[in-house]
Amino acid sequence: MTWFLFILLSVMVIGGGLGVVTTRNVVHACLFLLFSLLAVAGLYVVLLAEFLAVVQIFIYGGAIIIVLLFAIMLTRSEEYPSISDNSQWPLAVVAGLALFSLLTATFVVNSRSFEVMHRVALTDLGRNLFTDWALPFEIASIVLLLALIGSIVIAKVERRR
Amino acid sequence: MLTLMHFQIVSAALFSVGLYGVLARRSAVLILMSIELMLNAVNLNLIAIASFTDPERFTGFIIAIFVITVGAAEVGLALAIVLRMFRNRGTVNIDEIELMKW
Amino acid sequence: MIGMEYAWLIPVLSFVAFPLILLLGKFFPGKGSSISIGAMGAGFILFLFVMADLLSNGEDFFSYKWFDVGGVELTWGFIIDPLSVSILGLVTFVALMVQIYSVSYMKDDPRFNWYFGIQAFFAGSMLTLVLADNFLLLYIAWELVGLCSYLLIGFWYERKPAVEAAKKAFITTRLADVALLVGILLLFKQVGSFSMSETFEQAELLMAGANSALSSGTTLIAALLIFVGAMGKSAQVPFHVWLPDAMEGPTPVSALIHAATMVAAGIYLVARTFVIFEAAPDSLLIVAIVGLLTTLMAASMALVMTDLKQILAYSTISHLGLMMLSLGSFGYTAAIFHLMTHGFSKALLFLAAGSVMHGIGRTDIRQMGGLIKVMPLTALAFGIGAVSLGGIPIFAGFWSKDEILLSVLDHRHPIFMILVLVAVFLSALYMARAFFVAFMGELSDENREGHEAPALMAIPMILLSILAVTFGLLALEWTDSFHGIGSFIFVHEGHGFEFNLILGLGSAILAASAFIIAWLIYVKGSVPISPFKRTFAPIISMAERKYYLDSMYQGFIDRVVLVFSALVAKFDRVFVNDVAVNGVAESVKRSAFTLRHHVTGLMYNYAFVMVVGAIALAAAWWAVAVKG
Amino acid sequence: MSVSAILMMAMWLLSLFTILSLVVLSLIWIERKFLGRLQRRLGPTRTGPFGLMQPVADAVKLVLKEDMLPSWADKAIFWVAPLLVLVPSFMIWVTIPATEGLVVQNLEMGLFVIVALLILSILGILLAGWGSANKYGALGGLRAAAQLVSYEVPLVMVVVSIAILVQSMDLRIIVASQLPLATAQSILGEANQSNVAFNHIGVPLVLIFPLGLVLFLIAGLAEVGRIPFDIYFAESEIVGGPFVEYSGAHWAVFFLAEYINTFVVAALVALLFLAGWHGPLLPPLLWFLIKTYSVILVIYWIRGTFPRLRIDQLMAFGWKGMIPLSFVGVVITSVYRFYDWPNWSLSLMSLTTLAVVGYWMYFKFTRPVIKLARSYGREPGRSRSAR
Repeated sequence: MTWFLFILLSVMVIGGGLGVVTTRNVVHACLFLLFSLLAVAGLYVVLLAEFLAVVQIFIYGGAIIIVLLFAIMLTRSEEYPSISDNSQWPLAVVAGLALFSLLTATFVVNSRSFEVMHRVALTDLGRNLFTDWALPFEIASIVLLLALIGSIVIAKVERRR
Repeated sequence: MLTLMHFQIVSAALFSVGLYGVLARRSAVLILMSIELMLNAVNLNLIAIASFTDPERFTGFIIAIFVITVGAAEVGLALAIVLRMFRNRGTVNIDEIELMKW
Repeated sequence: MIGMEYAWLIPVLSFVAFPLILLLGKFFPGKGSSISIGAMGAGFILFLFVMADLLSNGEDFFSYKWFDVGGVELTWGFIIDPLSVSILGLVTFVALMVQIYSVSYMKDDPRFNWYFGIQAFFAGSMLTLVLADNFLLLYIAWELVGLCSYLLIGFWYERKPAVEAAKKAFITTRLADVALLVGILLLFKQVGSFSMSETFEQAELLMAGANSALSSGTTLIAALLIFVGAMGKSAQVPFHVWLPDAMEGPTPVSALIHAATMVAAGIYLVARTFVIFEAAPDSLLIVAIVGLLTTLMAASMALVMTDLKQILAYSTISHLGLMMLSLGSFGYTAAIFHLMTHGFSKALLFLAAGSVMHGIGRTDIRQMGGLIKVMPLTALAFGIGAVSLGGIPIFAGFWSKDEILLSVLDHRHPIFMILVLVAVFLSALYMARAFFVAFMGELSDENREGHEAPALMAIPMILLSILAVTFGLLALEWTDSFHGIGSFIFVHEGHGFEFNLILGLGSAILAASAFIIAWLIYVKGSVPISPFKRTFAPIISMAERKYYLDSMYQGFIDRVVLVFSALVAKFDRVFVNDVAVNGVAESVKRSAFTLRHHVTGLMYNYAFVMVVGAIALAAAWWAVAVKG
Repeated sequence: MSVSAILMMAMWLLSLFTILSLVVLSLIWIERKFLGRLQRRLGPTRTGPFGLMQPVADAVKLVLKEDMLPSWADKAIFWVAPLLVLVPSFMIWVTIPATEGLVVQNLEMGLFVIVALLILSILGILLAGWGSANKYGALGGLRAAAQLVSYEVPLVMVVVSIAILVQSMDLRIIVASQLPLATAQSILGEANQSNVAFNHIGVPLVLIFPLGLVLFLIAGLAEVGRIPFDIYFAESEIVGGPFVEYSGAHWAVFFLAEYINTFVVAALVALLFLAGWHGPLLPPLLWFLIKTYSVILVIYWIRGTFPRLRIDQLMAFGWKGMIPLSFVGVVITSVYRFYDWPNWSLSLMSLTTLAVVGYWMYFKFTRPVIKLARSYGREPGRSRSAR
């Protein structure tokens, strides 16, 4: 059953990713991305990390994809349907394949027989996050705040007088 | 039997796909999406490792949370830049933006 | 009771006044001059306390650690002994007088603030120099004095001559300063410390023939180098050329430079390091010869100059030469005494000259005459100064000059004596000439408009006049407890005033005869001057052309320095600039133009290269770590 | 998981879908009737007794209508969008308990999942607007994205406040914590499998945290796009917005999803603030329905009385009013929890906040209107008598 789920979700993940990088339509790419990321959330469930899965849906589905779509709509131009790859794409294929083979080889050669998955209790995770990781957590919040302010500053339209 | 290696291979594949996207796409928005794919590949890897090896400590999960956080911040900021780019130059194709050329 | 441990405040007050005047001067009464005068006045009062303390408790020095470097402890500190205290008094008093005088003299100047700021800074530097207890601090103050004199001489920098004079003064004294620095470093190398007291200890050991860190050869060289430095500041031949030109500065500045600060520094330096000179007695002979030469040359030049301030300037040089001669003849006390009497008299003369210029607006004595009628006070002041410097008895200059003559007679060859007497005669003669031509005789029409100096200018003159009259009397033993200046300032042992009747009488007669001759020539006109002029025509013309020294320097600069500079400049332009700097730039530019094509400006190209690098690194690592 | 389990799950889902469809039909009927009454009309009367068959007739009409596809539309997106809206709002019900046992799959972080899924439906609206290749559609999509992203924040912050208050995100625990202690323990003793510690409150949350209720209701209305927050498909401005090109069954799907979402909000208000299915005498399910439908009636009441906001007002209200207030809510609940203050202190704090902000908002929002009215020479409220 988990095997079946794993294979299905992996295919979804990779398929969605390939869709993102091959489709000519940006909005379709966005949809593929959503598809892929939701499948990743499914993989998290398989990995017994339900909280991360919900966070994944929440952040990616509820925020990032929307913002992406928003940006796409605001930067709509006639070229979008015809957008394709740049002149470097064969090299990019080679690089991607090289990286994939390298990583796969590494993982296969170095594989250890970890077979048991552990579930992490949500409360433990939360307690850990707010005690041992409190400082990084605060820093992350500052990063978010700065990103928010920075985005506003960058995207703001100056009022001409 | 499902082992860590399988998840790692999926994550490697997703990462490579994202890498291809970053290197091959023209639109800045698409490149951002590809970057998101790469981030997710990393997250998948992190969570897989944490889930398989680390029952006591939560380093993998927590770093994954931070990756998501930073990813969200990055998207917000990057899209603001894309908007500004579009407003200033009328395009989001990065091969038409070559101010640093020569 | 304020004692000598507060002596450091005297210069510091002036240093503090400097920024205060520049920044906040306009908020104070007198547009900042009050700060400077206040600092100086406080300094003078402090000096009185220090003097009292010195008289009751004896000399002392205070040293504080500054910082360590390379195992050497650098200190700053001050020394309170009769020498430093006497000069302290001279400087504080004259500077105070000059500053009070300047309030009125400079009152319309647009850079009034700046003037007083530099005045304060100048005085502070000089006071630091006087109080310094180690050579490093002394050298710093020495350079600051040079800098301030540069700024003050070039105060009216809109005028080209002033700028030229300032540059000349600075460069000339800088040349000599290098020698001073080398001398100091030589001593430092052997003694291992900048401290004066330690250095002098070694020098005394050397003198006593004991085991000393100093070798006699080094001591001689060091003494000579220090003397060269002193020659620069004290305008000894051949470094004297800057001093007459320095007249381009405001007249009170000249008074300050000539009487108390700049030129006194050289004499003070030689006096301060007198032990070193004593340890190498040959150097003292050279000091004496240079002093004598300077005295004679300057006196002869002073005799032919027509500009009032120029006459005074050469007079200063001449008297400085006299002091050097005195030092060179072991007349330590005499030299310092003369420095002080001359300081008061010369300050007085300059202030009077300034008053003349203020009153009638000219400086050439040929255009003056009969000024006693329009400005009697100034004339009186100038007369007192002239008589004092000329060496008429009971006036200050006479006593100190007599001391000098005595030491020369005691320690040097008779030829020195004869030449000194000639110089004494000449100095009385030119002072008389200046006084009689300027103030006696017919009052020309254009000078009738002249007016007496205002009160602020008159008061310093009056005070200085009193000193010029009475200061010499300090030389005498008045009571049982006061044995004259000779028992106060001395090198090895104090001695009272020795009055050689023949010598004193002779010099007094010489001086008086000079005045009478001058009176006869310039006032009565009964003695014609032209046959005399004809007889000594070559010498006079030489003197008028300043013994061609300026021209020689100019020629040297034109033919050698400038030619060499041109060569260096050409080298710089052709080799350094075109080949080295521009060549490198050009080659970089060329290569950049050919290599720039890899910079596509396209983000994905860069990303691709980055990724290739990362993959290559990972593969390399893998190959090594996993396979190997 | 065995085949029978999967079949069981499928059964559940099917029955859930059926129930939800029925609920939506009832909602439509209630809306029509209630709105009619509010507007001094009768509402539907012809179809069936009291017009009860009216929603059925509407549904039949929608399904039978021609389903049109604009020629410029992005076909894939056009078809996918309704599903993207419907599936999350349907999936929410998987984890909402109607009574203690009446739930498809209770989750430890049920509340979090519900919020995540609720927010996901924005995507469908956005894509629908984009995919129909229509100016109004795109405009509506953009408006929807802006609005929903903005109001997502206060919604989530209220959820966070509740999580802080109750120390759990399990909906059953949240409901149980609002009961008297003995009842809660007896219920959770059998139902709480993980023995999670939670904070016992003992009274319905609305009593101690009314601020949360207000914020949640407003943000929920905005999330589901009910009046007065329906600017993204405002018919009189952008003729239906994202749904302008939809017709027939596809439009019906959106319609369905919207009503399901409204029901979700109402149910959540009932569960989070009104002690869920608990009440005296009547069976739990009935209590749940009574409470939920009461909230629904409040929503309709708001719909019937409030005018639609302008987009700038909406955004200003969201960012300047709702978000700071929701943070205030988080702060006061945190303080309450941290210092273990008594319950009444929190209610006092939230009521004070509400009163102050409410008065300020009333003043701020009505002043321009009053000014405008004065410029026409009449005061609002006296206008009729003045005429």
